[in-house]
Amino acid sequence: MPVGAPPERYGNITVPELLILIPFTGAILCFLFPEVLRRLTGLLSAALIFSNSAILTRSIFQDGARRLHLGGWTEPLGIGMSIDGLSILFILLTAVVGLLVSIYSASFFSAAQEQVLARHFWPLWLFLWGALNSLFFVSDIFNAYVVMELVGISAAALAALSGTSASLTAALRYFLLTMAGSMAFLLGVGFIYARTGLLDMYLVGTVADGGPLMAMALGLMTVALIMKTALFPFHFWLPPAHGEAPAPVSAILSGLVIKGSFYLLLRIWFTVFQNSTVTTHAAALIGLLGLIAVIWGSYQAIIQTRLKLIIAYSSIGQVGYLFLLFPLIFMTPDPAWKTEAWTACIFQAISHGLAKAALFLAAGNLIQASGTDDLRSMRNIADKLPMTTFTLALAGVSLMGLPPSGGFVAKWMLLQSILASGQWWLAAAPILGGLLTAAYVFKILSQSFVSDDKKSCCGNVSFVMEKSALLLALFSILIGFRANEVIFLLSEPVFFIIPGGQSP
Amino acid sequence: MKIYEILSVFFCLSGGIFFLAGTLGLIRFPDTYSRLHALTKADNLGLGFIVLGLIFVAGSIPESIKLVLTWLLAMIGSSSACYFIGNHMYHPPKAGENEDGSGI
Amino acid sequence: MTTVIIYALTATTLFSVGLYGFAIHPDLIRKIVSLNIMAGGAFLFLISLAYHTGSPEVDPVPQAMVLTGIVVTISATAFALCLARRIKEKTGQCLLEHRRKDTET
Amino acid sequence: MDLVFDLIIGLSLAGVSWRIVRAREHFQAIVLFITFGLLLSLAWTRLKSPDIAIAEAAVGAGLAGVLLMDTLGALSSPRERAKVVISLKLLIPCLFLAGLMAYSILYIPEDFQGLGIVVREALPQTHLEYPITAVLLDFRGYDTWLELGVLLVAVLGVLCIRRTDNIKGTMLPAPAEPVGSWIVKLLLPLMVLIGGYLLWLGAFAPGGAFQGGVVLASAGVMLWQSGHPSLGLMPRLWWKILLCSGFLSFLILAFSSLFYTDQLLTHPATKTWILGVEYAATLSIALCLISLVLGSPARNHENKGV
Amino acid sequence: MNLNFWLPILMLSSSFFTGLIIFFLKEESTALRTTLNLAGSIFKVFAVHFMAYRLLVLDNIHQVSFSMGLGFDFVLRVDFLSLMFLALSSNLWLVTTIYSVGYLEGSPNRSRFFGFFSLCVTASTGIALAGNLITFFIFYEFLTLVTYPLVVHRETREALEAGRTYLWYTILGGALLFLGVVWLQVITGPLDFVDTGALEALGREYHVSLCIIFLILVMGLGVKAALVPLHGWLPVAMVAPAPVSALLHAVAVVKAGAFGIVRVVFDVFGRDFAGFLGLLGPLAVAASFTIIFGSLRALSQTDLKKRLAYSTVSQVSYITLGTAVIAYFSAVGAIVHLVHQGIMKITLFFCAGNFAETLGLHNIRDLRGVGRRMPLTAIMFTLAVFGMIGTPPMAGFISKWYLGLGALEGGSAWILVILVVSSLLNSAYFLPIVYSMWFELPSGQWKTIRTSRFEAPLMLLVPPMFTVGAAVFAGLFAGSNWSPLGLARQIAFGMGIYP
Repeated sequence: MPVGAPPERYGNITVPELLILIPFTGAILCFLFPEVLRRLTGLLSAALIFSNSAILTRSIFQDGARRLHLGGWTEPLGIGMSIDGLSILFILLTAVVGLLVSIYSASFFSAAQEQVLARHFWPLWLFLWGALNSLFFVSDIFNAYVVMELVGISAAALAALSGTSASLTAALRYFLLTMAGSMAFLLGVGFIYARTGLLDMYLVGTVADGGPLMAMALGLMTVALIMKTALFPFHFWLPPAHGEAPAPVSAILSGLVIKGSFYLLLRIWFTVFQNSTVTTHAAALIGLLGLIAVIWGSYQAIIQTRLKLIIAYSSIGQVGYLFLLFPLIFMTPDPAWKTEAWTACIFQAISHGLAKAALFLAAGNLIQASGTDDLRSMRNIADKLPMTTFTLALAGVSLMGLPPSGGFVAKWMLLQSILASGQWWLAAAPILGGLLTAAYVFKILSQSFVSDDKKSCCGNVSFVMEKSALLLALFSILIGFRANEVIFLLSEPVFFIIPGGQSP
Repeated sequence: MKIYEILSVFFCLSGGIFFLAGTLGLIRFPDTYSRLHALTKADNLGLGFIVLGLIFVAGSIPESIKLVLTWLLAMIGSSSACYFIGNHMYHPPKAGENEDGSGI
Repeated sequence: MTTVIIYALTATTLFSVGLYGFAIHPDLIRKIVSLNIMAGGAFLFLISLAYHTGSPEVDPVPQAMVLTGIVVTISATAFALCLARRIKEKTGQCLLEHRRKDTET
Repeated sequence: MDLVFDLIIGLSLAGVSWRIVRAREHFQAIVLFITFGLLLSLAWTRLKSPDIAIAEAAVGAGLAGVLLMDTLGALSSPRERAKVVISLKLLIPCLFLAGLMAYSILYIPEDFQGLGIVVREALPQTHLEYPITAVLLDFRGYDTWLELGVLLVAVLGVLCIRRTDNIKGTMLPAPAEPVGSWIVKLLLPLMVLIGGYLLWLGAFAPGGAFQGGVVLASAGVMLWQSGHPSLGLMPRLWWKILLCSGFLSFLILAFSSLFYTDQLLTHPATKTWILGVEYAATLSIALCLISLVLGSPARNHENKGV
Repeated sequence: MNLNFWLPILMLSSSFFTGLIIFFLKEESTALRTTLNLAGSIFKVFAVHFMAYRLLVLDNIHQVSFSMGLGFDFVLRVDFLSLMFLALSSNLWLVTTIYSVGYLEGSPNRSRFFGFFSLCVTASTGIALAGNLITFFIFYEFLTLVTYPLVVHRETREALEAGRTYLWYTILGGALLFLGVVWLQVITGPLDFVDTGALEALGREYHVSLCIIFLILVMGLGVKAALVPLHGWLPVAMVAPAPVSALLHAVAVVKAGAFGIVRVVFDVFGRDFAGFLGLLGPLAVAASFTIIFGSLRALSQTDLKKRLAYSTVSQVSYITLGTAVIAYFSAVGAIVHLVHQGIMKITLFFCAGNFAETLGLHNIRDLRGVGRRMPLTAIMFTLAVFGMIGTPPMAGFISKWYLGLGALEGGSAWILVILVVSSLLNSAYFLPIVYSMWFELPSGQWKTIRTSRFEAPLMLLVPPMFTVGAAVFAGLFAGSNWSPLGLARQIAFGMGIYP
C-alpha cells in the first residue's frame, strides 16, 4: 500500500533522509578515493551534514514532528522513521560534535605517523555518523538492532584505531559486550513480536499491554542497552575503550556513541512500553544503578592519574545522571514535573556530549604537545597552550554543573524534579555527584596552576585543534542560555498517526 | 501402502543402518586412518541408500536428479576431506594449519 | 505442547547456555563461539514464531529478519576474531584480562 | 511423530550447545559448533524455512567454521585445554533467566498472527513472487541496506585493525595441493552455477541474494584455500568497488528515489531495479565474506614458516 | 540608551571584559595591564556613584531580567543594599588594584592574577546586583571558581593544599546552597528579592520544609561567611598574596556569604517571618559562638595574617548576629558593619602585606619596634586596630554601638555580653601587637627586602591610607546621609524596618 505523496513535501525543501545519505556516501567515497582526497571528502561531508542538520532542526522547530515511510510502505509492513524533538536534539548534538571533531581530526591526523590512521579513520567515522543519524531516526525495533550493530562495529573499529595492545583489548571487550547486548536485544525483539506481531515502535506502543512476554522483552532490551550505555554494573569496558583511543575517537565514543544507545533506551521505555509493563520498581532499580554510577564513576575518576582515564571515568558518572530520569518519570504524578525531568535528562545528555568531546579533544592537544597524558604534564601546558587549559576549565565547569553552563541547567532541573517528586534519595546524585565532579575537575585544573620549570614543552598544537576543542567547550556553556528552545522541542508530546496502520 | 513406498522405506532404513555402522566405527576404531575409513565408506553408502529410497517417493524427474547430485557432491566432499585429513596426518604441518573444506 | 513451544523453549535454552558460556569462558574464541550460540537461540526463537502463524505459509518477516541477522552476526564474528588474532599477535595471549606488558608507543 | 522429531532436534540442540560450553578443548568446541550449525539448519528445514537453512548451513557451519578454525590455528595449539569449571555464581542466574523466558513463552498467544497476511496482501504490488525476497528487498529494504553496510564496515574494521588498505596483500595463496586444485576445478564452476541459480530462484522460490552470495563466498574461500591465485589478480579498485557494490546500489536507489518519489528507497515500478540491486548485493556479500575470511592478520607471517 | 537597563550590565562588564582581555596580555606588558585595570576600576567607581545618584536622588529603578527558560529569570536589580555592597566592592577594587600592582611588581604570572582578580570583582558585583536567589547563586558559584586561582597563586605545595581545602569547603557550600535554592523554588516558584512575604503566605504545612531550607541556605552561605564550624578554609587560605587575602576577607568571599545571609533573612524569608519560625535565635547563637570562638583562636596565633584571619571569622559574624535580632538598630548595625568591617580589615591586611613585603615580617614577635622603621604603616595599622576594637570615633564603634542598642531593643541582653566579651578579646589579641610595635625595641637588624624612597613603595602606602581614612571618616561623619550609616538607615527604611 504505497502512500501518496503528502502535498507539503515539495513546499518544504528539508530532506531528513539526506542526514543518512550524506555520511554514507561520504564514507563510500572515502573508501574508494585515494588517500589524498579522503580528508577533503570527510570535511565536505561533515559540513554538508551539519548544514542539513541545522536546516532540519529549524524545520522541526517550526512545523513539528515528521514521519517517513521508507520504500513507500506504511507500517506495520514497511519501516518508518520518526523525527521529533527528541531525535532532532540528538541529531544536532551529533552534528555539532561531529563537525568539530572532523575539523579537529583533519589536523590531528595530518602528522606523518598518523597518516595511516587517517586512512581508516575517515570511512569508519562517516559510517558511524550515518549509523548514529539513522539511530536517532529509528522507529522500528528490528531496524534498531541492525543500526546498533552498525554503530557497534564501526565504533569498535575506531576504538582499535591506535593499534596498541591496550586499545585492541579494550575495543574487543567493548565489542563483545555490545554483541552480547545486541543478541539480547534481538531476542527482545522476538518477544515483542511474539506478543504483538508488530515491529514499529509506535504501533507496538499503542497495542502493547502487560504480560510476561512484554516484561521479558523489556528486561532483555533494557539490559542490552544499559550494557552499551555503560551503566554501573556494566561500566567496566568504558574507561579503557575510551581512554586508549586517539583523541577524536574518544570524543566521538564518549560524546556520541553512548548517547545513541541511551536514546534507544528512551525510545524503548517511553514509546514501545509507554503504557504497559513498566513497573515503578524496575524504574527505581535503574535509578538506583544510576545513582551508584554517579558516585562510583566520579570516585574512580578522582583516583586516576592519567587525564584521559579521568575523563573516561567521568563519563560513567555523568551517564549515571541520565538514568535518574526513569524513576522520576514513573514516580512523579505531576506531568509538569515529568516534562522537567525529561528536559533535565536530555540537557544532561547534550551538555555532557559537548563537554566530554571538548575534554577529550583538549586531552588530545595535551598529548600532542607533551607526548603523554599524565596529569603532571598539565603543568607545562598552562603557559604554552592557554587555550587548551581554558577549554578544560570551561568543559569542567559544565560537567560540574556550575552556572550558567548547560550542565547547570541540567542539574538544576534534575534537582528540581527530584525534590518535586519527593524522591529524596535521588537528590544525592546531583549534590554528591557535583562535589565529586568538582574534585576531579579541579584535580586536573590545579595542575595547570603549577609551573614546572624543569622541562619545557615540546610539540606545538595546531590552531585548528585548539580552537575546535574550545568551540565545543563554549557550546557546552552556551547551551545553558538556550534552554527555552530545547524545552519547547521536548515539551510537545508526539503521537504519529500512521495512515493505514493496523494492529492485529 | 504401495510397493515403491515399501521399497523406499526399506532403502532408507538400510541407509540408516550403514550410517549407524559408520558412526559406531568412528567411535570404536583406534586411530584416525581407520576412523576415516569407517566414516567415508559407510556414510557414503548410507547416503546412497537413502537417496535411492527417496528417489522412489520423489515427485518429479528434476527432483530425482537433484537428489543424485546431492549424493555425488557429498561423495566428492567426503573423499577430498578424507584425503586432506589423511594427508594432514601423514605430513603434519609445523605451524597452525588446518583441514577444512569449503562451506558446502 | 506444540512444535512452536518446543522450538521456542529450545531457543531460550540455547540463549541461556550461550550466555553462560559467554560469561564463564575467559578465552576469546570461546566467548565468540558462545555469542554465536546466543545468536542461534535468538534466530530460532524468531523462526519458531514464523512457523506459528497457523496458516500453511510461513510468516516471511521473521525469516527475513533472521537472514539479516545471520549476515550481521557473521560479520561481527569475523571482526571479533580478527581483533582477537591481532591481540594474540601483540600480547601473546588471547585473554581479555589485559596485562600491561608493552608500554604505549 | 512430528513432535518426537521436534523433541529430538530440540534436545540435541540444547545438548550440543551445552557440550560446546563444557568442552575442554577449543578444537572440540569448534567442531561441535559446526555440528550445532548443521543441527540448526535441520531445525529450520523442519520449520519450513529453507532459505535460512541454506544460509545457516553455508554460514553457521561453513564460513563461521572456517573462520573459527583458522583463528584457532593462529591463536593457540588446537589441543590446548581450557579450564572448564561449573560456576554456580553464573549458572544460577542463567538458569533463572532460562526459567523466566520459558515461563513467558507459555504466554505466546494461540491465535498469534504475525505480519504474514499483510505481506501476502501487498505482495502483488512488488513484482516479486517470493515473499521473503519481497520483504528483504522491498518492504524492509532499509534493513537490508544497513545489513550490507554492516558487512562493509566489518571489512573496513578488519582492514583498520590490520593497518592496511590492500585486501590483496593477504591473498598470498596457501600451498597448492593436487587434490585441492582438482576439487577446485571440479566444484568451482558448479558452485558458481549454484550461486547464480539461487540468486535467480529468489524472485519466486527459496533462495536469493544472500544465499547466492554465501555460496559464491564459499567458492571464493575454497579457491583461495586451494592455492589458486586468481582472486589476487583482481585490480584493487575493482575489488573495492565490488565490495561496496551492494551498499552502493541501495545508496543510488535511495538518492534516485528522492527525486522521483517522496519516500526513501521506493523502487520504481519495474523489476529490473530490484534485480539489479539484488545482483549487486550478491556480489558484494560474496566479496565481503571472502575478504572477512581472508583478511585475518598474521596469516602471511605464519605461512612463511611452513 | 536606557540607562536603567544598561548601567547594571556595564557594571558587570567593566570588570568582566577587563579580566578577559588581561588573560590574553603578555606577561611583560605591565603598563597596558595596569592601565586597563585602573581604567576598569575607575570606570566602575564612577558608574557606581552615578548609579547611586540615580537611585537615591532620581529614584530610578535599575533592573535587568532575562528568561532562562527554567522557570526563573536571571534578574539584576539595584536596591539600596546592593548599592552599598557595590560601592564597597568597586571602591575597594580600585584601591586593591593599586596595591597589588605595587605588591606583585616583578613576580610571575601577573596576567593570570589580574585576570582572575577582575573576574572575582565581577562575581562580587554580580552578587550585589542579583535580584533573586538564583542569580545570586550563579554569581556565588562563579566567585568560588575565580577565587581558587588567586588562592593558589603562589604555586607552592602549601598554596595548593590551601586551595584544595578552600575548594572543598566552598564547593560543599555551593552544593548546599544549590539544594536550598532549588528546594525553595520547587515550593514557591520563582521568587525575587522584592517579593518578600511570599513565604509567609504559604500554609503551615510548609513550615517544617522552610525551616530545613533556611538551615541549608545558611549552612551553604555560612561556608563563605566562615561561620564556625565551616570556617576551616579561611585561616588556611592565608597563604595567598596579601592583596588576595585583603580582598577575600574584606570584600569578596566572606562578605558574599554574609551578604547572602542578610539577603536570605531580610529579603527571602523576611525577618519577622524567620523570627516567627524560630530560626533567628539559633542563628544568633551560632553567630555569637563564632564571634567568641574566632577571637579565642586569634589569641593563640603567632602569625600575623593568621591572627587577622581568625579576627575576620569573629568580626564577620557581627553581621550575622545583627541580622538575627529583630530590632531596627541591629539591622542597621549589621548592614553598616558590612562596610565598616570591610574597610578596616582591608587596611589591616594591607599593612600586614607591607610588613611582609618590605621587611619580610610575618610573625607577630618580629613586629617589635617596627613603628620606628615604618611609622606610616604602623599608624594605619593602629588606627584600624582601634576601629576593630570599637574605640569611639572609629567606624567600628558605630557598628558595635548599633548592635548593642539593637540587642537591648530586641530584648536579648545576652548579646550585649557577647559584644563586650568580644571587644575585650579583640583588645587582647590586637593591643599587644600595637604595644610591641611602638613600645618595644626591635630584636635585631631589619633586613630590607625592597628598598624605596619612603618606608614602603608608594603604591603600597596610598591604598591603606585611603581605606583607613575611610574608616575614620565613616566614624566621624556617621550622622551624614551619605555615610555608610546613613545609607544603612535608608536601607532599613527601604525594608520597612523603622525604629
